[in-house]
Amino acid sequence: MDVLLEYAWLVPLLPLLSTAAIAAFGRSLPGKGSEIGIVALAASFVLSVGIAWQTFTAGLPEPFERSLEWSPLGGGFVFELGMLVDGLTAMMFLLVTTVSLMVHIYSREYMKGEPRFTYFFSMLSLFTFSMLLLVIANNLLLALIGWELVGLCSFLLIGFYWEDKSNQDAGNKAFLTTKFGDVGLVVGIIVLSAGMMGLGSSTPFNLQELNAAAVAGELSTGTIVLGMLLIFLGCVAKSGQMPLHVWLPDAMAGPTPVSALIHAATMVTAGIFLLARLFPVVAQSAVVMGVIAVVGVITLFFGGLLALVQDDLKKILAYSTVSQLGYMTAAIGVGGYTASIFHLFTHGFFKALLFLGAGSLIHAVHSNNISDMGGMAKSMPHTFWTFIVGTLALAGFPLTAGFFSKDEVLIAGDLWAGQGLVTGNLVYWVGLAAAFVTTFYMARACFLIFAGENRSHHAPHESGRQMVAPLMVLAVLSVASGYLLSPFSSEQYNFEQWTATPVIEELTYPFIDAGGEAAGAGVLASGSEVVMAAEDGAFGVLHGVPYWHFDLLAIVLVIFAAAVLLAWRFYGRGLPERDPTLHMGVATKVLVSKYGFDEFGYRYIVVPVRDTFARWATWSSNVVIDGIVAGAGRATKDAAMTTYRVLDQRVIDGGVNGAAFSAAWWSDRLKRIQSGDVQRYAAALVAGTIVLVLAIAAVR
Amino acid sequence: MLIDWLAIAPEIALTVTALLVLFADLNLRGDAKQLVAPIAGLGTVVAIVFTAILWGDERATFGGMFVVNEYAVVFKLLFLGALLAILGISWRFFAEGRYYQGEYYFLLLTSFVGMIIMPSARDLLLLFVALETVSIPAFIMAGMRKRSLYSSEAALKFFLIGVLSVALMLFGISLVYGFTGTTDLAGIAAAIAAAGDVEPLLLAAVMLVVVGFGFKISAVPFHFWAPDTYAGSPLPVAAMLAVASKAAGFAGLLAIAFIAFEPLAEFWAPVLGVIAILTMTLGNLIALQQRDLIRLLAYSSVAQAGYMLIPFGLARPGATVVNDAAVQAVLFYLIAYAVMNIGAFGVAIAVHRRTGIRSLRDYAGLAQQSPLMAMGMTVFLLSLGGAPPTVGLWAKFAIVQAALTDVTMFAVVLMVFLVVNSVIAFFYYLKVVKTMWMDQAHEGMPALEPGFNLSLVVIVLMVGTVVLGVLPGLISDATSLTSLVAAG
Amino acid sequence: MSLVGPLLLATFLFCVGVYGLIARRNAVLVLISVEMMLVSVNINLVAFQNLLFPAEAAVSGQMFALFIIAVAAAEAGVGLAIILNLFRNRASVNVDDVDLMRW
Amino acid sequence: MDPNTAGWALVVALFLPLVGAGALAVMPSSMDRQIRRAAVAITGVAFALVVAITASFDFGRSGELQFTTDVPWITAINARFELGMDGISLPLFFLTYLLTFLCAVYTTKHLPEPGRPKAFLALMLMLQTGMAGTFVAFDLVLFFIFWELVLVPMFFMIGMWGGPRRDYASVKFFLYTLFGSIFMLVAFLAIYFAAGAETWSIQALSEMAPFGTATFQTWAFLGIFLGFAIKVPMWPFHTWLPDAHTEAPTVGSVLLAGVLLKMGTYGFVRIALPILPEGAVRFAPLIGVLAVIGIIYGSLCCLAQTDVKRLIAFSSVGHMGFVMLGVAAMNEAGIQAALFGNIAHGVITGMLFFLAGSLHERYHTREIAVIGGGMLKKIPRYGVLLTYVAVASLGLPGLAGFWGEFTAMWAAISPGLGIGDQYGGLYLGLVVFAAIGTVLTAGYFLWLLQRVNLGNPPERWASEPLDDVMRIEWVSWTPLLLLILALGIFPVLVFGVQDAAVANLMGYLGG
Amino acid sequence: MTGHDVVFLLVALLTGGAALLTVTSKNLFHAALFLAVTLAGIAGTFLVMRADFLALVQLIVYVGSVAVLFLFGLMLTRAPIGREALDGQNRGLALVVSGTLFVVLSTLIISTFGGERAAEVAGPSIADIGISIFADWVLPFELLSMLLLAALIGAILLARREDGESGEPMPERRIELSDEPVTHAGAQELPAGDSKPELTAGGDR
Repeated sequence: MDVLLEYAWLVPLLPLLSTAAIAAFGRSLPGKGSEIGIVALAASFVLSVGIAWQTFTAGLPEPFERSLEWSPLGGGFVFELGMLVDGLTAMMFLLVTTVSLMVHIYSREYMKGEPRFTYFFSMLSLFTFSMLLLVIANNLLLALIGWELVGLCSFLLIGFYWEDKSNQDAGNKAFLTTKFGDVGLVVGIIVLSAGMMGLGSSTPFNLQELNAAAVAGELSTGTIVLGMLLIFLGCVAKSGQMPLHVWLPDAMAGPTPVSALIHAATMVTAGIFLLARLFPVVAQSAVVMGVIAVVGVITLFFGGLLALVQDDLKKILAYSTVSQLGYMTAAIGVGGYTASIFHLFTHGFFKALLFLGAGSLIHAVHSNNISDMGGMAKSMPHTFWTFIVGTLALAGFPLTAGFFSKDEVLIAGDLWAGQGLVTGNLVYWVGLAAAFVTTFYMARACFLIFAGENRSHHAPHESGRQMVAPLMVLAVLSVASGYLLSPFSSEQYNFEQWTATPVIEELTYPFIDAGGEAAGAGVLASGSEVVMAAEDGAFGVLHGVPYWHFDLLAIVLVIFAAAVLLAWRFYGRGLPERDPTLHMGVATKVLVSKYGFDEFGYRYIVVPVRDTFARWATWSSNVVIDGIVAGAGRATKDAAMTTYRVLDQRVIDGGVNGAAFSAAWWSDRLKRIQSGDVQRYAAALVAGTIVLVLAIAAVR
Repeated sequence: MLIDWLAIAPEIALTVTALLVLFADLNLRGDAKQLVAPIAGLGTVVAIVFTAILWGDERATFGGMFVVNEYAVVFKLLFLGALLAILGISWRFFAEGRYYQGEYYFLLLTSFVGMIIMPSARDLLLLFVALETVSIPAFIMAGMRKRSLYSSEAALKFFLIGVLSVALMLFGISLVYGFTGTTDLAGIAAAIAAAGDVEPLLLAAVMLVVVGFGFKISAVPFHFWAPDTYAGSPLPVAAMLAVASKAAGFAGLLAIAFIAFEPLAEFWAPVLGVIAILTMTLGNLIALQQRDLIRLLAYSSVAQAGYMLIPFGLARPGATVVNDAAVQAVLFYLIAYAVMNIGAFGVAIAVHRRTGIRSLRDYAGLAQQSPLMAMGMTVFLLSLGGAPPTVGLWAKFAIVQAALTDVTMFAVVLMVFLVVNSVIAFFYYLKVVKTMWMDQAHEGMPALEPGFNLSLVVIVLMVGTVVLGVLPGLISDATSLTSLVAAG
Repeated sequence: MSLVGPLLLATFLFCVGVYGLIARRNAVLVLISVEMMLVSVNINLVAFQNLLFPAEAAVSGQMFALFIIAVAAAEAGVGLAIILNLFRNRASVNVDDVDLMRW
Repeated sequence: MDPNTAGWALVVALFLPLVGAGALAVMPSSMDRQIRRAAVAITGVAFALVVAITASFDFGRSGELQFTTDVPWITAINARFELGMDGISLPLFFLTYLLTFLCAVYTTKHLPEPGRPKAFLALMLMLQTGMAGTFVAFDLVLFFIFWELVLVPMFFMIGMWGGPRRDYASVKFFLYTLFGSIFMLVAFLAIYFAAGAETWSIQALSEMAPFGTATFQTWAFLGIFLGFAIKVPMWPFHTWLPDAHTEAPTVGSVLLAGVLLKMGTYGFVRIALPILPEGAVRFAPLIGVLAVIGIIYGSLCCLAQTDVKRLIAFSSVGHMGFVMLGVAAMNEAGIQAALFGNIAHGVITGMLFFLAGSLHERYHTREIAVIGGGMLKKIPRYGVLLTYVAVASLGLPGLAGFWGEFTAMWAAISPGLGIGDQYGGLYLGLVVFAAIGTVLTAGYFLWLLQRVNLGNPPERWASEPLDDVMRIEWVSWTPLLLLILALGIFPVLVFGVQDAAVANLMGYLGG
Repeated sequence: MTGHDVVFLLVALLTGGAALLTVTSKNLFHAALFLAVTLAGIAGTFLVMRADFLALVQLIVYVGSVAVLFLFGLMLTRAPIGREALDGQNRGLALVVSGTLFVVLSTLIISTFGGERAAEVAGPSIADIGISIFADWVLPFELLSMLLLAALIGAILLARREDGESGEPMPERRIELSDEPVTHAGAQELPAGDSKPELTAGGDR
């Protein structure tokens, strides 16, 4: 039954082999090694589908775990090389292999002619492997290894065009920022494992044991709070949460397929994945949950605001990623385990789609800036409609994947709000507000890109098949993936049932009692029912199928419409001037004269939002946070110089040399005792004798 | 009175050799005079044989004034071995330099007669005469480069300081006699122990006696003659002064300190310990600035004396274990010191005789001229510093071992000074090594022709330094058996 | 007879010798001072022997004095020879000129 | 070979290089090529023998001494010629022979001014015996001899073949190390007398421990600490290291970083801890603090460097800080980490010094600013290797550097022997700062890579023909490159071998 | 205060005064003559203490030969006459050192032996001394003979005029390598023919 599961380790292994194979033979192959990567990824993908099928249909009572004792670590503790396959793993497999496969295929054309083409594919495969390793790991240490490798690959790929200093800096920034987060992760892992060692476990890094121990209440609160907060620091850095998101926009320096991979599947999702993996531990502490939720909320809102003022398409997408990751984090923070990873799942597809689409556009106009585009809908029809699908999904337009998953997040917040949890309210309301922002900036981007005149200096034309095909596949998935957990999904076969183990189920909505009735009701969820599957499931657990929340649907639609309309007002006719702000000024006057509502909206919504909040956010991002980062860097460097020049070379080494110098100095003085006058020698001798005589008398 | 002739056989053999040398010198002319050196060498070998026969014996003769035990035998072998080495490094030096060869060898042998009596002497009078027998020929030998102002100056300084310290020592001895009514070492100890109350004058007398030996071992502040005299004397004589004469001083100091004045150890030990500290520190510090290799070796030998004085600082009345360990440490160090220091002087002679060089800077690139000599010097200097695998390490080891036999605060202080000084010493030893190996040689330096004898001595000592460095048991097995007072 | 008399005389002569050794410039006079020091010790030895230990069988005090006389004479000879040689080399017997070697 | 009876194999392997040094010394200097080949042959044979020893090592009993030799040596002080090998010795011993062999291979083509391969190789072989002996000597006196034996050849290596400031560096290296080791010697003697068992045997003394008063333990440990800490080197005793490393010839640096520094840690683990457990416990927090200061401090100093080789040298201070953090943890995992970190640092930093040496040969400068970047363009293979090793050095998982660092921090969170009860908070702080140190480490390595590897080569090099990695370099580097990867993927290669031995050791410590 | 003490005091005053004059005299020959007086005075104290044999030896060896030897020495070296010439710059130092030594030693001696008196003064007979020399002290005695022989030969060696063997190396080329003085600045003022620095000697002569 579990045949494929036994071979789950092949999923990460194949890309690893392909890395080595590409590095070794890639150059001599007709496809310069890309075919190896594609084949390996395809195989992995197929295997992932199989594994997902088996996992989802089998309804495993326990996650599937296999491990080898890889090495002793001293003191009887061992490091396991092991795999843990459950719904979460299978879901991530699907996401990562799919996106990666698409990126591989897409890159064949996109990267054509690059001098480091082979190297690029090798690194892509390695990147995929690293993420898959993190996903399959059955223990924190192995996960850490995957995690760090992800960081390395991102460094190598972001700095792919290393001839330019700014690209080098971007790579370094990404690596160092995430590495800084890793301080927390590493120490957090160590803290948790210390707790496990205290419980007498010989495999202190094991995830299953850790989660079980946490649920059983064996781990002390201190350990959990300290450990999880530290680990969350790692997630903050890796998943681009405020304030450690600064590396993410810079990471656009890498080739666009890499951005797709980073933003959709292999890097920024790592933090969310790890939080989900450790959800039973997270859920033990309200403090940890609260911190996670607040950070998520801040990120999802202010991250989104930042996207408003970008001209660089990739940066718009990057900030949107920040914002969307904020949703996922916030969902975890309010116990929305399923909501979070479902959003992760769907977001992966549509964000990959958007990036690849952006890549297609950039490829065509040789510029990242939306102000250089315009009117692309006609010249690039496939890109156009796939991009629109992605945009709709991102904006949460009903019936797209983004709609279902984002609503899950909001509902989760609402459910908790009903329990009187402040963060629940925050997630819900700020989430809604951010949805407006998201829609607005995506609409702005779409209008500027596809509407109006072509402002580029090139004659754009549609990309080749190898680039368009992945777009189409992803476009389909951007819609279809949402139906895994929607009112249309079946009770038994839905995303939640597949990914949430019984333990997690209980932790997700602990306030739902055995009778299936929510003890309290959220603002909007009051009418919704949570279906108990205790009687039909074999394991006596809770399963739910989302119901239509028509009230929420209505709000979402209103928001969507308002945002798009607003955007259309300003950008619907393209961008006649290079400076959008100036153009906005003209548009504002027109709007003010015709619709008082517009003026209101502009003056009290757009202006404050765009000019004040966004500017503040930009400022805070660029000046305060970047300033802190840069300042920290400069301070470190100053500290380094001081340490080396003053402390090391002067004080410590100076002390050593000073001892030598003073010896020489004394020597020079002392040697003059040897005056050469024998009578002085005699006098000294006799004087010495007298001193001795007196001294010994004194001794007595 | 029956005389144990075997007990004094080495002394007799050496005396006879000395007289033979004198006689031969009278009858040889010109180049043939060189032959006195082998005669002296043969006589030394005979003396060595006699001494070796005595190994394991416990003999006392001349009414207990003259004692032969393992301690004495080890010391005598040390002296005779040093004599052989010095004969080896002297031969060409004196033959080529048109010195009074016969007289030189006679004086040398006479001096060594005094030395080998030293460790056996158990009477102040005998010790005094033996010490003078060591010194007076040495005064003359130091001045043997008659036309050299340096040599005359060396002799004068050596002589005046020597006589002054002997006078101080004699004054002390007279007072000791006044306290105890005897000059027998054991008798003195018994009398002091019986007296109970310790008069300050007696302690003063002890210090005065120490001065005489302090001069011989060139302890601070009695060391002033040493650098000047070493620098001015013929180099083999400097080697002899630095090693053999110093060892003789230690032999005497050991005898009076650990036999005669052993009951007073609690008083003199701290004083000698402080002298040890002063000696090694001052010697090392001044050596840092020396540019003349011989003076550098001279100050180094001052410092080495300081190390050897450390065990004296550890002595305690009645503590046999500690005192034995101290004596053994000194003995071990002396042997090691003899091996490495004579070797260093041997190389210096080889270089100096051929090139007239003694400035440190001119040793540059010696390694290219004569790898053997450079290697030898390196080994000897590293050994003097105490780097493994040389015997010098074990010498320091022995001292530390003695100090830790029964740890006192003072012993710890001494150890700290030993450590710090060992490191300082490496500054100047390494300077020489570096100059020889790493600096560029001067243009037009003639090749060294050390000659067979000298090369042999250097090789033997070099091998000895390393072999003993690997197997220090060859010495320590012997020294650990020795107990100064076994038959005293 | 009081013991302290001879002892003090010996000490006085000894210290006078020390003074001469350090203060005198002429090497021969320095040598004379040294001799005085050596000889003064004999007074001590004789005083101890004859006043404190007259019955000592080995007569070590007087014997020591005898040996000191002999050795001192020998040293005087050697010292004079050294000084003569020095004089021959530099036509001066001033001790304070003898400082070629220092430091 | 039967590990129980084949003590001769160890003795032969140990002294073969010394004999070889003698053999080289008598070869005429004019036979330049033959001399270099002979050195390769000698080290090769020795390495083969060590491989054979490793192969026949009984890994099931890695906690016990194998290949033992125990004969009287200096009877007067009861010192014995006691050799042996257990799981702790084996990896270090193996590494010594491997590195020396590779160095000999490397020297067949590369030898800095003033040439003279005979002297150089003879010294290197002497050095080999000294280093290797340290790891298999089980008698304190013998250990000390081997320990000190290393100084002299290294002094000459730096002093004769070193960089412009070689005089200063060589003397500093020598005196610094000597200073510590004499204190160590005094402490050894104190141990000998305090134990009162008339034995210098490390095993016997470990079994007897603890002995002596608390004061004795403190002072004796202090003495030993000075000796080992200088060698490691721990902050603030490290200042000899940058100078020595920077000025030493490539091979000298490789051996310094690869093996010499390891002697310090090994000494701590083999001698200081088991024989003086109470002193060790008392000193552990201090060691931990100094170690972490070293980590941060070394990294900061690296950030300030302009010279590639000096940067690598300072990185050793930080890396050895992690090693000592492991020691300070005083538990099995910590010691495992320390020993693993040892090996890993030896391989990685040894390799880095090889690279720095070759860099200097190509560019004739080690100034980062002068090299000016673009190495990946100019000599791509070389640039890739530099990236690979630098990444390994910054502790990336999957490569050798990770295991030592992570395990050390992991072990330090719960220090053993009751230290945790008193200093738990301190150790948590240490772990946090050590983790911050990893970021700094990453920082300076990335910065190095950025300035050396990336970008376009400056004009002055653009037209200069620079060789990419040469054949002899591939030959001498490949084993290390593979080892870096192998140790990263199969940490069991070292952890597994050491496990029983470390457990044994902790038994002596009472943990 | 017995008769012995009175006599001793007189002799001691004479001896001490002569000694003082010896070291302060401005005239070389006077100094030598005062030394003779001092030595004779010491012989006198020996007589007072009943050490007849020793007094005799003292007179013969010292007054008879050593003092004469010194006179010869003074004449041979033709030393200049006058205080400035005779005393060096170290007089103050000498006074301090010797004065301190005297104060320290005499204080200690008085405190220790201050009350010690001998009822009668009696020394061993000459016969006892003679027997003792050849019974108890024969080894130092024989050694002393060796010493005297060495001193004799050495003194001759140093004092004799040169006639061939001189400890002087053959004059050959001289290597001046270092620009720094070997020991001290006076080195270059050496008379020609000095053997320092040593010259390169041929392998054979």
